[in-house]
Amino acid sequence: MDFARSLALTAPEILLSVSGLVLLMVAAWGGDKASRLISIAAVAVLTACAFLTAPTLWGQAMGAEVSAFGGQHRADAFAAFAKLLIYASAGVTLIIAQPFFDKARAMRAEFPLLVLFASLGMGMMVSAGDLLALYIGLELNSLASYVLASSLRTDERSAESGLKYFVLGSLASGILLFGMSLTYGFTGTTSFAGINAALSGGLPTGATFGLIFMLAGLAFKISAAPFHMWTPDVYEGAPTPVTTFFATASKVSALGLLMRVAFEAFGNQTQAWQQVVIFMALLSIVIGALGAIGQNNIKRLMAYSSINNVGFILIGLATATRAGASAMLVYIAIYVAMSVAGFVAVLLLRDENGQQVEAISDLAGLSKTRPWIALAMASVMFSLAGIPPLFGFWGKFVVFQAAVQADMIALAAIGIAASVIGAFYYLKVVKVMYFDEAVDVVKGQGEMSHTVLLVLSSLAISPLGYLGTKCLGTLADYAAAALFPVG
Amino acid sequence: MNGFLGTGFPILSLMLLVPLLGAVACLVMPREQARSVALIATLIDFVLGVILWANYDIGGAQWQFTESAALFAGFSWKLGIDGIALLLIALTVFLMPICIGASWTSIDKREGEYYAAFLAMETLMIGVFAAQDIFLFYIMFEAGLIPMYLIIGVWGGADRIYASYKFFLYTLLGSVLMLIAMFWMVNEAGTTDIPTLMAYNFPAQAQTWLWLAFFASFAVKMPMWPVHTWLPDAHVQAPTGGSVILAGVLLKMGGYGFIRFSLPMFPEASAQFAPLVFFMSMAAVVVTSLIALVQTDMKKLIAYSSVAHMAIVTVGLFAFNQQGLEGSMLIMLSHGLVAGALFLSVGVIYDRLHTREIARYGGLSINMPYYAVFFLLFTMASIGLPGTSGFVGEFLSLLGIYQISSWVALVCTTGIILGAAYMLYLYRRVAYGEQKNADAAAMPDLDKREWAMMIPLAAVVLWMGVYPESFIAPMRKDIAALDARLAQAKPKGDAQPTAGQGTSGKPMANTHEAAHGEAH
Amino acid sequence: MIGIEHYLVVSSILFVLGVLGIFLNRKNVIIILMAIELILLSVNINFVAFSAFLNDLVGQVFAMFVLTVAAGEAAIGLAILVIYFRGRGTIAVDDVNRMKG
Amino acid sequence: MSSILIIVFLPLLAAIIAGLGNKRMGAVPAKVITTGALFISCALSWPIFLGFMGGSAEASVTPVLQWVKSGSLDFDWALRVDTLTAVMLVVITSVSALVHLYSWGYMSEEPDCPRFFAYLSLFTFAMLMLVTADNLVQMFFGWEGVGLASYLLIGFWFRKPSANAAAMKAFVVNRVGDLGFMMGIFGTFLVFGTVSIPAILEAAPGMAGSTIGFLGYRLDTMTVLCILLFIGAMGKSAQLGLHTWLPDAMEGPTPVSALIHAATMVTAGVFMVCRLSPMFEVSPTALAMVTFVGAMTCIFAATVGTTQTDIKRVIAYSTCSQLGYMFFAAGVGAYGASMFHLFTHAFFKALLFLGAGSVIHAMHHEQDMRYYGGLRKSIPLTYWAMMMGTLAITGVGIVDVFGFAGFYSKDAILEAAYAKGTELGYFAFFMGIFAALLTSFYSWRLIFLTFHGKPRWEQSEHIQHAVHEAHGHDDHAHGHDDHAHAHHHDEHSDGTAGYHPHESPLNMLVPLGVLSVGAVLAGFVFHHSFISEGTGAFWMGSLVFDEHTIHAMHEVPTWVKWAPFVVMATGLLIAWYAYIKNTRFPAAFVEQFGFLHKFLLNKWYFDELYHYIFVVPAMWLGRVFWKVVDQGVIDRFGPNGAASIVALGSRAAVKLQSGYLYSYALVMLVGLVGAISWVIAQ
Amino acid sequence: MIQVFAFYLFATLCIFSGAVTILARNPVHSVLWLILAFFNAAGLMVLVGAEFIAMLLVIVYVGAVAVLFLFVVMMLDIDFAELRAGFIKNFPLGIALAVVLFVELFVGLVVHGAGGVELGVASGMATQAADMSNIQAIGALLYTRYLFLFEAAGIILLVAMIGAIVLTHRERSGTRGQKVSKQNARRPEDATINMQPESGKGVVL
Repeated sequence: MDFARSLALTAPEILLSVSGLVLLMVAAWGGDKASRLISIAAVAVLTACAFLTAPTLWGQAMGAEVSAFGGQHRADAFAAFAKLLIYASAGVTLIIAQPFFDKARAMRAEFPLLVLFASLGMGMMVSAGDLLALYIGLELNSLASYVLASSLRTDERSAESGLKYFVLGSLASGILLFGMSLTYGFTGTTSFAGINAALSGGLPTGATFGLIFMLAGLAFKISAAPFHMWTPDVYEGAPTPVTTFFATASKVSALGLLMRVAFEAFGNQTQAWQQVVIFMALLSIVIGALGAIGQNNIKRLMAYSSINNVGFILIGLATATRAGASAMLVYIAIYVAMSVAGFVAVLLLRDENGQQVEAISDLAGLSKTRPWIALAMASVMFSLAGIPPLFGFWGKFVVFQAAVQADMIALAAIGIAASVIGAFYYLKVVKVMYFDEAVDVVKGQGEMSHTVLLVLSSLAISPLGYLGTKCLGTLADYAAAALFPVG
Repeated sequence: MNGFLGTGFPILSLMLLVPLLGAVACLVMPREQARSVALIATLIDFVLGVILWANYDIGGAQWQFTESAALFAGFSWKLGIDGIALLLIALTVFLMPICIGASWTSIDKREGEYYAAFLAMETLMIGVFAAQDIFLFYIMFEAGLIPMYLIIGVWGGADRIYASYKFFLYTLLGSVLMLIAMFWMVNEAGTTDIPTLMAYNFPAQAQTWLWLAFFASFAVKMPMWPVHTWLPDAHVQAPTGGSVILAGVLLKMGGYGFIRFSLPMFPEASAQFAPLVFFMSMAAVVVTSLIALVQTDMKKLIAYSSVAHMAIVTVGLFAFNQQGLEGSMLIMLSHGLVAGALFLSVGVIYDRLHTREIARYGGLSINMPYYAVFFLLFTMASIGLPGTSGFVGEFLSLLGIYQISSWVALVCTTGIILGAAYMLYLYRRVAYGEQKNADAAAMPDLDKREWAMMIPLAAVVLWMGVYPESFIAPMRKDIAALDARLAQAKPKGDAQPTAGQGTSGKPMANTHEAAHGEAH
Repeated sequence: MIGIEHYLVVSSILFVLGVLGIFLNRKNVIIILMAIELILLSVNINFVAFSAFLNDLVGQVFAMFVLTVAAGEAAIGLAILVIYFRGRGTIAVDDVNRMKG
Repeated sequence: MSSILIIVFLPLLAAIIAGLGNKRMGAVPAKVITTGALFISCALSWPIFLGFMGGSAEASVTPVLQWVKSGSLDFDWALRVDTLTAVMLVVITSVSALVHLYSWGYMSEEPDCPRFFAYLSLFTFAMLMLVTADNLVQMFFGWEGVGLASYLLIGFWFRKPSANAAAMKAFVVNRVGDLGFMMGIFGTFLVFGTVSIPAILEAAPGMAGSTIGFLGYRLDTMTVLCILLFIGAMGKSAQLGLHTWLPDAMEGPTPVSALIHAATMVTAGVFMVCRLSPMFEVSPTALAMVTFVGAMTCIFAATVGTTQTDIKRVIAYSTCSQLGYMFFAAGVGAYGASMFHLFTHAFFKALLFLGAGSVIHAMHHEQDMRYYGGLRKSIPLTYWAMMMGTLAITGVGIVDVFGFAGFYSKDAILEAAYAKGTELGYFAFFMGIFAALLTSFYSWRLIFLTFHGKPRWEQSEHIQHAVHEAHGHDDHAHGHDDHAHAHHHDEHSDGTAGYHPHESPLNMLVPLGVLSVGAVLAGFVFHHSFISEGTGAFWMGSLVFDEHTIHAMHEVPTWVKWAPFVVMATGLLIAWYAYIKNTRFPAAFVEQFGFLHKFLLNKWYFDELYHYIFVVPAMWLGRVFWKVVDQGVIDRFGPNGAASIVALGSRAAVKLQSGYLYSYALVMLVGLVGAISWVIAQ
Repeated sequence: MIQVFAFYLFATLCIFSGAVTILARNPVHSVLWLILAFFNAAGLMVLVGAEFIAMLLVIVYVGAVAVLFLFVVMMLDIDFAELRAGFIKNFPLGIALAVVLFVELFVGLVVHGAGGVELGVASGMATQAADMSNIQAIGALLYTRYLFLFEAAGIILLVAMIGAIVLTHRERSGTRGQKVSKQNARRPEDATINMQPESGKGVVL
């Protein structure tokens, strides 16, 4: 084993860990007052990591060999694509968290560290080439996430969301682990490549069970129905920046992991998981849409929306083709932009007392009092609904195109028809903002940084986003190609 | 391409860009200036439209003013028009300034956003007609929902929310399936280029499903019975300008879809499903006409009449012959003008009295004689009086369908009776009779702005009725090409006359040339 | 002789017991945490058994990592429970439903 | 022959100017322009007609503008002039010009004069387009154009609900006919590949024996086409079944009735059948239908005419009846006779209407003959004009010596019917004879009730109103003082209510005079041209002129030739007896035959029948389709149904999200177990 | 033979104490039963030769985790009388599902194999050498092949630590925090004064 090479390949992870430890020292001595400094440093670290990662995506700058530590860690284009999204999301989280917690007088110096460590875990997840690495990365991410969810200690909802997330998350880990143990037992190996090789001849029942348990566990992480139940509660209860983190980085990493497992470990046995994935996809689309309709809390609505969108992403997975994988990545990237825009817009909404405005009914007439925020929000909603010319349409476009190319026309037709149900609740938000009489709840001023982020993300999901499709599509194709070594 | 436009001048892109820039300008301008900006933008586009038409080489290449720039993922910014698209674009740019005019004083809140929505709408409508890339078409087609949703929902009437939802979701559900079909087609044919796809022979089995998917979209958009129920609600609730553009152009997208996609791409399936279309159209003609007869709300009445008129379009399209196809196109153009004008007429008095209840009016000929004249003209055009635009299209369509089925022709022709009944009944209750209500009696006649909107409409309505050649000529070649494409699947008519045994004269063959010569 | 299937049965029973513990209990969150430990225990038995029968140490390494993580998980779980208790004064499962719908 | 362009388009121009100028322009210029235009047209038309009479003119087509070219369908705006057209041209322009002139006086109090004249000119234009049509579509244009003008003119007094209803009815009922016409055009194009009339007529004979599929049946081609076209003619010419609009159309101003609903528009159907006579000749079935419908209309309208009390309605039914004559004439192949009757009828029926208008004018808009009486002395000129008209319509004349206009044409028709020799021909003949009896009766009844006897004016509300107004306001704007002076004493024993009718002004009397001349002489002067042997040269193939028919007509038995005169005299006698001699007789008759009277008075209950068969169900169906189908079924199970299902699902999804950890875990377990079960089941 | 007996003993006890853990009313009892279950599981592991993991289980779980549980249970000061063990309303469904799950696992994993479960084939790279003890072999693996993950696991523990502290640590008002620097800076001389009071005089403070 070439340690030097392995270390080079894991440079972003090492940088993250080391700087995390260093910053921990700063936090220990500097106390909560140093939080701003630490946040800035953390963003800088994430940026550095992104720069370290990016070359991998840009045409295999690191050479053909991308496996570190005997295949446990893979620094390939796919991982790079996902990591860039993760780091970006984490950076956004840090930027929006500072003012949020400042206002709540609950900023802890450890918060940025937890985000860093969670990002580290996520990076390991999407780079995992081995069940062990998968598990370690997942747990690193999860443990940090549990803490982040309940980090607004004085808020009962935050604690409750942490508790729910923790209990159900642990159950899911248990299920996942049980599946991994069975997979290990019935294939004799924990490496994805080994599993794939072992299953090339056929799928023993035990391994099937392992596969199903693993799928179930991972479905929880991506909040696909019927393992989605935690999502609305956690999204609502967690502090909004943390929710943003969950909706973006967590989702990317979990989906990336799922893709790794499905394509790399069980790529020879697609028919074994395809139908389950299809079922989860359709159920997610429907449940997400139905659940969202009854909501009055914008964060809860975004939670259901994320369930709904995961359904569409899973359609890409169900195709089990390279085009499908590429489509998933494109969709994920767009979804990240949409989520960021949505949550940042939510963060900008504060009432007279500086409290967060979360009730949708309080947004009534927002287009009159805050036209630009309303416009951004409306763009997010139409984009999530997949209405052209907003960029969200493109995500659905590529996914359904992949489905049709894979000859899964019925799936595509049902899925797209169900998307109309989803449009219903996105329209509701627009309706409240544009059609209803103004209630004038939203008073407060937002942060400059938020405004900048909102503008950037809104531009990304606006029709201008299409300018980036070529680049995005090419990169996603590279990334997807990494999952399919042959052809 | 001739004229002073050099080859390659991207006039279509320019036509898309002008309203778009106008929309942005409207959003950032002070509200008082928004309407002027909108008017200027639409007028510029109108002028561009005129230039476009003037430079269109009738009988020249099928696709003119083509532009192409690869965008991404195998699909491209491809624009280009044939005669059919030209006419519909012309209709759009013609109606838009009028819509702005109709909104001039009646919109008194959030003008900037209103006009921005309208201008965005214009871009998208022109885009739909000019797109030569199937996905570009879809994007434009679908994106039109957003501004219209906002126009109905923000500036609409009392029940606007229900109406806007119904409009949005109904049409969305219709069109998403089309997207899946498009994917399949592109996958199968390996191109997104509409002209290429129009010549591609899809397997007959697949055509069935593809046709149905497209039909789901266009039938709703059209709208055909029984998926028409969104239209009355949308029309009634939309502001005048919205109704005009909805009736004038948006409904035409359905017909355009049939003529651009369903028919040339799936001729066999079209023939196979023609009976279904006929049934739905016949039902629409009779049912919605009867419904229109009992309406008490002016806009609802006109909305239902639109459904009946659009049904004639569909039968004409599925007549598989040149008369039917050209007739359908002419009805679409005419209906765009006439229904738009009728909604405008309703808007004129709505602005004065703020009610659409027919019973609240009466005797308007007394205090608004010029208004009554215009209203009468448009009513007659709607009825299809020869000499107005309404007649030519209706006549050709029905003549076309008669060659396929006398039953369908008979049932659809009853539309001329029922149409006369409900439109005249409307006119009688609004313009004739005693002045029952003092406030209605006190309404002033048309002002200058309203004159300026009515005159062009009236002029074109008459022009199209008297000299439709101006409108047929640009599309003749394209329709002929379509007809030739459809020849392979053309259903047999039910008439099949046998040759006569008489002594003199000629058999049923086209004796036209000779006869015509003699007549002169 | 004791075969792998015996271990599988034991671990399966423990797994099911753990799952049952999570949703049959309605009064005490701590029991739920213990049920999770039971699930992890069953997984560990699996890993170790497989490791032995495959004659491959990776399973045991895996079990070790599971143990490590389980310890961390327990710590964080209990910490969350503590702050939850501080806020609400109860750890009854029935009361953990401020957010729903 | 470019004068045709002026003839046709000058009225249009005048209409546009007068119409757009409207009130801004003032009444006098509008009148001058329109009337002037019509007189010019008229003056240009007569030379054309005389040219054809003299045999110097030839059929010609003047192209105007391309209209529609769609595939093999191609038709232009073009003006065709041949004998048939020429006949119509003089009828239309002459009557129209006279009616314009007449309206100067008749409509003098009308504030909306320009509009009226614009409509009249517009009508004339449309009618001219109809008769000069070179193709079926242009004919249809004219057809609909006159329909529009008729609609506008019937509804001219749009404040009156009855006028509006009548206008609408006219339009809609005509549209029923138009349905047939349009289908006919479609079929014609399908069969012949063209809509050009000459081309069709040339090819038509060759289609004998051909069959065509129609509504699922295989029928004789030409029968189908001709019957469809004839349905159009039935609508426009108010034939039985589609006649209901014509009596109601009397809501319009009287000059309108004279021009449109007597002289010109209603004869368009006859014109069409004659124009397309080569087509009809190919289908005996269609001709039989034409004959039958014509004969039935003839007798039907005549019976109803006997009971009507409204002076205009009587004439309207009379018109209807006379149109029946024309149709069965065409049906038996005597197109020339048909056209001749059309020609003469135009003069005497316009005369009768204008005369009636003069009466109404004098009687302050009272139209009920029961409130007339003894007007002979007050308005003698009108009386004599009406008398001429009545003599003409009843067909007074001595065979081979002299007769009023109707004498020649009606006798020719009856002879032709008899001469046809078929059962249907005899049927038509006897119906015609009986109708002639009734015609004579109701025409004389009209004269006697109106001009003879004692004034019965005091019961008339109109008269009372006039008298009252004259009392109340010395300077009232209502301008009847010129004609009727109300006397300032209230008690009148002479039944006049103190009202003094005055003769109409000169501009109304001149047209009456001119038309009287026409009514007296038209038959005598022109019958040689129209219906004598050898006049095929006159028609020059513009309609089917069968020399045999003419010959046979002249060979009919003498009693047939005398029969019309006899029945005319009989009718006169009965009328004289009932309304002069024994004025209680009608009441007694009504008492005796109450049912019959009621049946006739209610016009065979056609209106009621249609009301319950068409109008009521249409409204009911409309409501059902709207409330039950659209809202109750489509919306309920469609969008609203889907929405409620979604709402239901949403509630379920929200309920599932109970907030309890164990529920969440349970759902996850369900998912897990479900997935495993699925895999095992595979 | 003794092996079989031991297996069944450990397995039965393990399952039984696991069941009681989730059924016990008193959380303290639950913890104790859990500890018993762990001991038995450790026994099962010893049976297949994984001594190190077995020891680890006992040390880590019994020594740390279980004690932590006990600590929290007692710290939370819960009125145990109120914490009756009740069952949810979907109890039958839950039980049924659990039974189905077990049956499926049993059938799928054990019965399906029809007498012998066919495991996968290990690569042999991580086979325990004959001359090496279990603990040695694991250690060799951990510090070579799994070094990266081993370090990462360390970070997990760090995160757990940070998390627990972040969440539960609070500055109590009215208490004085520990100041490490001050403590370190303090010299013995500063803290204590060597006084030699005269007898009977008492100490002057």
